[in-house]
Amino acid sequence: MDFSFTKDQELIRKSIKEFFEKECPKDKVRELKEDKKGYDPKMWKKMVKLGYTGLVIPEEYGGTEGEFWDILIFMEEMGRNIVPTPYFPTVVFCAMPILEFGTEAQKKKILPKIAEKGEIWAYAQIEESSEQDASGITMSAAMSGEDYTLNGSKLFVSYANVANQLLVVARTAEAENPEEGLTVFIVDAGAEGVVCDVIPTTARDMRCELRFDNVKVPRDNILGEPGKGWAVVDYIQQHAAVLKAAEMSGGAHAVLNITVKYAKERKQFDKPIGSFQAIQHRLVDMLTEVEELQYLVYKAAWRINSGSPSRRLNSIAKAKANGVYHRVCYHGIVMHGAIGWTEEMDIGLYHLRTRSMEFDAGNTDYHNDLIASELEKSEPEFLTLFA
Amino acid sequence: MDFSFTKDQELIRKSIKEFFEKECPKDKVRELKEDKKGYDPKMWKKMVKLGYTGLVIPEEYGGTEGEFWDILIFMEEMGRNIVPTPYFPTVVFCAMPILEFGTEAQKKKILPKIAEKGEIWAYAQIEESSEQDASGITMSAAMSGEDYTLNGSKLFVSYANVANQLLVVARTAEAENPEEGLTVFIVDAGAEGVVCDVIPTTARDMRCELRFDNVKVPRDNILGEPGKGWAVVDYIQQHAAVLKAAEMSGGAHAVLNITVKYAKERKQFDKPIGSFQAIQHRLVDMLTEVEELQYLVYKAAWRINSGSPSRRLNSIAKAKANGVYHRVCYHGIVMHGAIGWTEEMDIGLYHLRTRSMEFDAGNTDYHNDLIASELEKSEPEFLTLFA
Amino acid sequence: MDFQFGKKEEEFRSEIREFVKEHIPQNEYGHMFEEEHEDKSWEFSMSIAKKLAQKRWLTLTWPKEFGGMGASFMERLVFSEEVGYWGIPGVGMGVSGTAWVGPSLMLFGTKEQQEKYIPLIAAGDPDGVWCTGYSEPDSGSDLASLQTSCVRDGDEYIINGQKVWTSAAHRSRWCWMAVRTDSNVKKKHHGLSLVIVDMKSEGLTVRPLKNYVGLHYFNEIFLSDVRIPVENLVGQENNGWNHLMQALSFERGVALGFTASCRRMLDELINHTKETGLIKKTLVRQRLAELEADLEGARTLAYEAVWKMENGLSRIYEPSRDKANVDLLFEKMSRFGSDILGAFSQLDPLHADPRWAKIGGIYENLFHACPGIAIAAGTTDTQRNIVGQFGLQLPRSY
Amino acid sequence: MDFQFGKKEEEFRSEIREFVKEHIPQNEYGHMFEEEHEDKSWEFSMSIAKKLAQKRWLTLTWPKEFGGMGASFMERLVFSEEVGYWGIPGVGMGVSGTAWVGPSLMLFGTKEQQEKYIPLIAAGDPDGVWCTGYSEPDSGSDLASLQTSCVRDGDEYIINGQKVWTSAAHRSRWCWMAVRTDSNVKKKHHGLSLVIVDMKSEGLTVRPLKNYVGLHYFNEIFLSDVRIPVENLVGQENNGWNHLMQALSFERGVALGFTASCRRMLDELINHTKETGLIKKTLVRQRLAELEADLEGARTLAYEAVWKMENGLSRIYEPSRDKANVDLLFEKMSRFGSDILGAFSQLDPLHADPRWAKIGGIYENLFHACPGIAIAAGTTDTQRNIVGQFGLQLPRSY
Repeated sequence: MDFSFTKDQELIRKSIKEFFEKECPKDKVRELKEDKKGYDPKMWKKMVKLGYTGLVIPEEYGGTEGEFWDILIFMEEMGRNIVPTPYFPTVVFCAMPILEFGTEAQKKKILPKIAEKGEIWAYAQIEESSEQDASGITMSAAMSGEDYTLNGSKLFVSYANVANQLLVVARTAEAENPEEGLTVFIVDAGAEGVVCDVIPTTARDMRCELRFDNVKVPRDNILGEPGKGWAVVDYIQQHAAVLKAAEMSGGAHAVLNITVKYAKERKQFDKPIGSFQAIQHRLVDMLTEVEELQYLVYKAAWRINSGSPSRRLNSIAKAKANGVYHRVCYHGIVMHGAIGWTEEMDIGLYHLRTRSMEFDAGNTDYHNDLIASELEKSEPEFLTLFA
Repeated sequence: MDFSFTKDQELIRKSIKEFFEKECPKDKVRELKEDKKGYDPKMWKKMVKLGYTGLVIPEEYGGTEGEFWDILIFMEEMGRNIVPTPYFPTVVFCAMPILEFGTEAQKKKILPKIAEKGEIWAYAQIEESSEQDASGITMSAAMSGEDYTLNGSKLFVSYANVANQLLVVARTAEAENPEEGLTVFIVDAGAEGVVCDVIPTTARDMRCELRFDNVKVPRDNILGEPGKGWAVVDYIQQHAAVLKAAEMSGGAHAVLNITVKYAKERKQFDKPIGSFQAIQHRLVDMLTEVEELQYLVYKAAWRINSGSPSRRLNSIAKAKANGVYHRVCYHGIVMHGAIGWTEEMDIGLYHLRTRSMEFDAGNTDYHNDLIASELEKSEPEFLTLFA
Repeated sequence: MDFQFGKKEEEFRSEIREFVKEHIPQNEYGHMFEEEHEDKSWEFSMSIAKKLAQKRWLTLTWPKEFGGMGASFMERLVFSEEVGYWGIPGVGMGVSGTAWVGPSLMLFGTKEQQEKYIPLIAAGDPDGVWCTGYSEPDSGSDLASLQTSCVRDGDEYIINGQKVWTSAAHRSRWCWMAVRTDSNVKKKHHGLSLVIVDMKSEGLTVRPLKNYVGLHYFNEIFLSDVRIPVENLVGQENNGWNHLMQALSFERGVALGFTASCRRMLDELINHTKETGLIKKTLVRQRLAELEADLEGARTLAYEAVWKMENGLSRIYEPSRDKANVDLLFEKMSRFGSDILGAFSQLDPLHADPRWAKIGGIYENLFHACPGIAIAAGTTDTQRNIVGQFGLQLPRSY
Repeated sequence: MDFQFGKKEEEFRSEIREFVKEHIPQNEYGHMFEEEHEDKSWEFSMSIAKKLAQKRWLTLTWPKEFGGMGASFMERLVFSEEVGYWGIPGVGMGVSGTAWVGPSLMLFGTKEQQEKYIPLIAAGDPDGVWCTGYSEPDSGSDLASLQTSCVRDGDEYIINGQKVWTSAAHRSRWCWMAVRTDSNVKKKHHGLSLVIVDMKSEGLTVRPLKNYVGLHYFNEIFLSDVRIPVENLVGQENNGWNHLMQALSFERGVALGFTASCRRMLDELINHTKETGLIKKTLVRQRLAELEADLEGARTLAYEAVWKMENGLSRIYEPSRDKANVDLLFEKMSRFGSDILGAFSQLDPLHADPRWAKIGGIYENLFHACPGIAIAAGTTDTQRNIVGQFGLQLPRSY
């Protein structure tokens, strides 16, 4: 058992941390809130140069061939610094499933562009119902000759406004089981018939509505097998759940630290407010929650990294992250008093991202149901020992 | 608007309070915990003599023809004093629906026995599934000539061990809608084929398993219409919900008072423990909850008393009571420290009744669902004003 | 026991609803706290204030001789409810003037002050808009520790210092300010005074303090050698703490309309789940029911507090109990409502584009407003302190 | 990062499971806290203790020369987990002896004390059963205020006073007692001592203190001129506070097996919902999932604390963090489990009749045990105080 990172991992963390602290101080975050693109292309270029977009991509496709741990650490630090970039959609939502499900040709063509050139990708799954399971996907892709024709619309597609390419999940066949008949398409964001509008959201992570009006997609642009797209979606959700939870864990840690620091400095009734039990005990509960979340994320990541992912742990990590992140932000702000509610303090910047993060890769109800499904399948030890 | 009781009502409360304080101090409650019958026949006789079992029964049937308020006040005081008696099953579960649904002959025959003689009744609805809705009722009653034959078993029938008569809900016809085809029977507790076993429960309110083996019941013993028994069950549940909530509200109030008193007296670190925010703020939240519950119960009762019962308010009262009663007991005990966990203190006696009270007349999930059904039917004001 | 309003109140309610039908567009509900943010909405608010003043509703609890309608506590409750449910703007003109400046001046202001300031408020005049300068950077919950100095200089006072969290300062003509007129005191509660500061004074600057969503509600006020005439002292010099406590007591009941706002928001949510069929889902049903029960409870307690006031039975703790209760309700509503709205709950409430925003963006608004609500007018914990001391008679815990 | 146990620990785990298969009937799981209640279960517990002693597991963390197996923290974790999951009784023989009396005597006892008492504990002997007398009626969380007097009289001490909440006193041969040897002290922490009291002493009476369900777990001890030889002083006279702190540090980790008990109880619940089909219900699924996530979290934190101890990284707050966390988990489990079991959750845990009781009555047991758990070994709030001070370096809040 080992609850620590290796020295190499600590070094990676240190360099990422320093990069973000230098390149993305909170003033930059505030500045990017008003930016139309929602990210800083110069910073993005630097990230690409440092190999960050290729962290989990093998060397043969232009990446640095890191472990899952490397990207996990990266996401934690990103969450700690709330860095606005198209990293998550590009790398987690798109590059990772392409690496897993792509044909050799697709991988050779696409992955180096992401790893070496920082090509931006976006992932389109959610629709008007905002359901995260397969039943929420109704957009149709009809086959016509060698091509498919996409019609319908997608919502909350992050950074689609600046994406070159899209992964789009659509329904190619009707089936009783909604998880059947789905197909994932690689779609050129500039293709005819694709219209993109930015939806104003509090996280300013460039959520877009994408409308597809008779968009032609060649058959070669299918990722994975036609009709078996749910396997790809599921892979994306499982991995994104853990990495989004890592981002949230980093953010929750930062919020806790900010608040504890404030509770030591701020005095009322001639005492630091942290000496009042109402404040102190809540901070203690926050500490426990934050530490718990951190290790739950690591535990899920450890299973992925060692090649035996646990659906149960992945869902636990995300379900916990959803709850903890909000509670820590809410109570953190309230403990600050009025100043915590202003844009002068950093804490609000974290809270603005709560709902965006919650819905990426699955909200709590959704993951709780997945956990229950795993419990249904499991066999308790007390029955097996004496069996 | 008036948030106070009338002087007459206050006098009624005072006399009930004094009766319980005199006749049922906590030592008596402890003593009755070990009693086989689960109540004190002498005290029961006194209650009958004072007219308590006839509170809501018209004078023509031997009662005192009080308002619903009177029995509500009675239940509050009973809950405050946690008095072990077969009052609730006899009066609330049985006398009240008999008054509502009984034929003139049934009312004339039965109600005076309850009001004047204190005949004990019990109500059998719940079965093995422990579900509170109609789907939980599977026991069958088959018609054979002029009689019905009951087969099956009922669980958690309170005070059936000492009951003379039973109200039993059984299925006389199968229907797609489980609320159809139910019939309520008046069954002699001593009838051939009825077997009663006391289930040991923490509340010691004599929960019984009743088994019915070819028990013959004459057709005249149907309460309400055959096949329309759900109307009776629903009436019972709606009224029992509010009166059980009143009992719980009285109990929760008592627990709060006990705990506040202790928090003022008990010193640690040279201060009353009530001066620590962790304790004080929790007590404050308890106060709010207890006061809220109290008025929610009154509000539901007011609607019943004025002849326009509100299903929404009835369910709100019980759903709230379930949560508040447990939380107040749990936190009350913990605030006491170790002494709160012992049988020396009264607070544990209240907590022992938590789960029994929760399941009488509907648990929280059940009532939440009923509330949602009412919301579905309601029309919001903002739509009607401008319609 | 009787939980119904009387005939008089119901008639008043109908009258208000007629007003609403005529003047308040209902497609824009839910922009809580936004009144002072934009020039446009402020102008609209002030136009409604003028109309309310004509009805004497702007200052309905004031005595008739001061331009009020001498409304009872119950009528005030009805009015607050309708304001909350229909989102009637302009009601407080920044709250301070109508809620406590006016009543305080009646109580301990000079006749000259009464004559100068009160009619402007009651008339809904732009010169009747007030803000309140209590909080300072280092004194929030601990109000008595305030440091802004106010030194007599002939016929004037000279004020130096800083105020913060001043809502509506950017819309106000006057500031109702607590200052320190004596700093050589043993107890910090001594040496305080209340003064009226002209917001147009030389040396006074207002700096916007936007909230983290971008809403301009709060301000800082910087005071550098600001001079006010001595007649702007309200009440006695150095007796400010007592006056302050009196003024604060008028703040009670400000939260009255909150449960009606909750009612409206919950009605909107229920209606949305009916329209979309979401109400058939088990978890949606459970959440709606829990909110319904909590709201019914909060509302009933709020009524009880008013009834006690009306009947002279009020103990001091009820408004604090209700504020803390409503803080928790707002938080739960914002969370449950967001859960029900799903991914749509991430929309920016300040740019609630009807193309995407569900229910006009009110839940997104609430989600980010609710920590602010829990802080404003005494944090939830501060309210609990008050209830502990006065409701449960427990020793001070802070 | 690696969340797996090593080969050595896994082998140890297998060995324990073999022991369980052979000696521990699994149809009686879940009678937490009941070991000391009935003579019959106490006898069975002591028979298992004897067997555990033969394996050196009773005192597994002790050095070999004292009859232990010199187990690592990780091995102790494995053992605690198996104890919790399989409900192995007799493990602590009333907890005190194995957990802190033995280790404390090794640290600051005399050679004679070590030779007299330690082997009896390690052997699982009835004369190796200890109880601990810290709490008094007026000193619970505030331990230093204890008043039981202990006055030197020649070669003896004379003890007068009262102890309370003494678990297992009715089963114990000795009491590990904190007393006041000097009452003329400025600070209440001074003048305390630790002594060994023979439970058979004249003047000592034990009075059962049943819990409100009827379980005999706690006792009161009354001491009236109880004489003990001076050699029963442990450590230095009047240095008791320091010794007490050392002894208390051995209490840490007592809660280790708790998450494994939770695992077992949750496994039983999941299994029950599968057998009955309840697991198909939305609300059951959500509750099970939430418990699963909370338990996985609590367990992982508990592992982290052990790993830190093993690697000398331990800061002082982790065991308190974990105790508070487990208190909350127990409460939630008891509530959610009861909700799932429905009306059956009202059964009396002390008379869990298999005709009606679901899952052997463990949830009914838990429901009424859990306020006791939240109180025992430092209330949840006391743990939060410790985490606040030592985990967050915040000022004392009490």
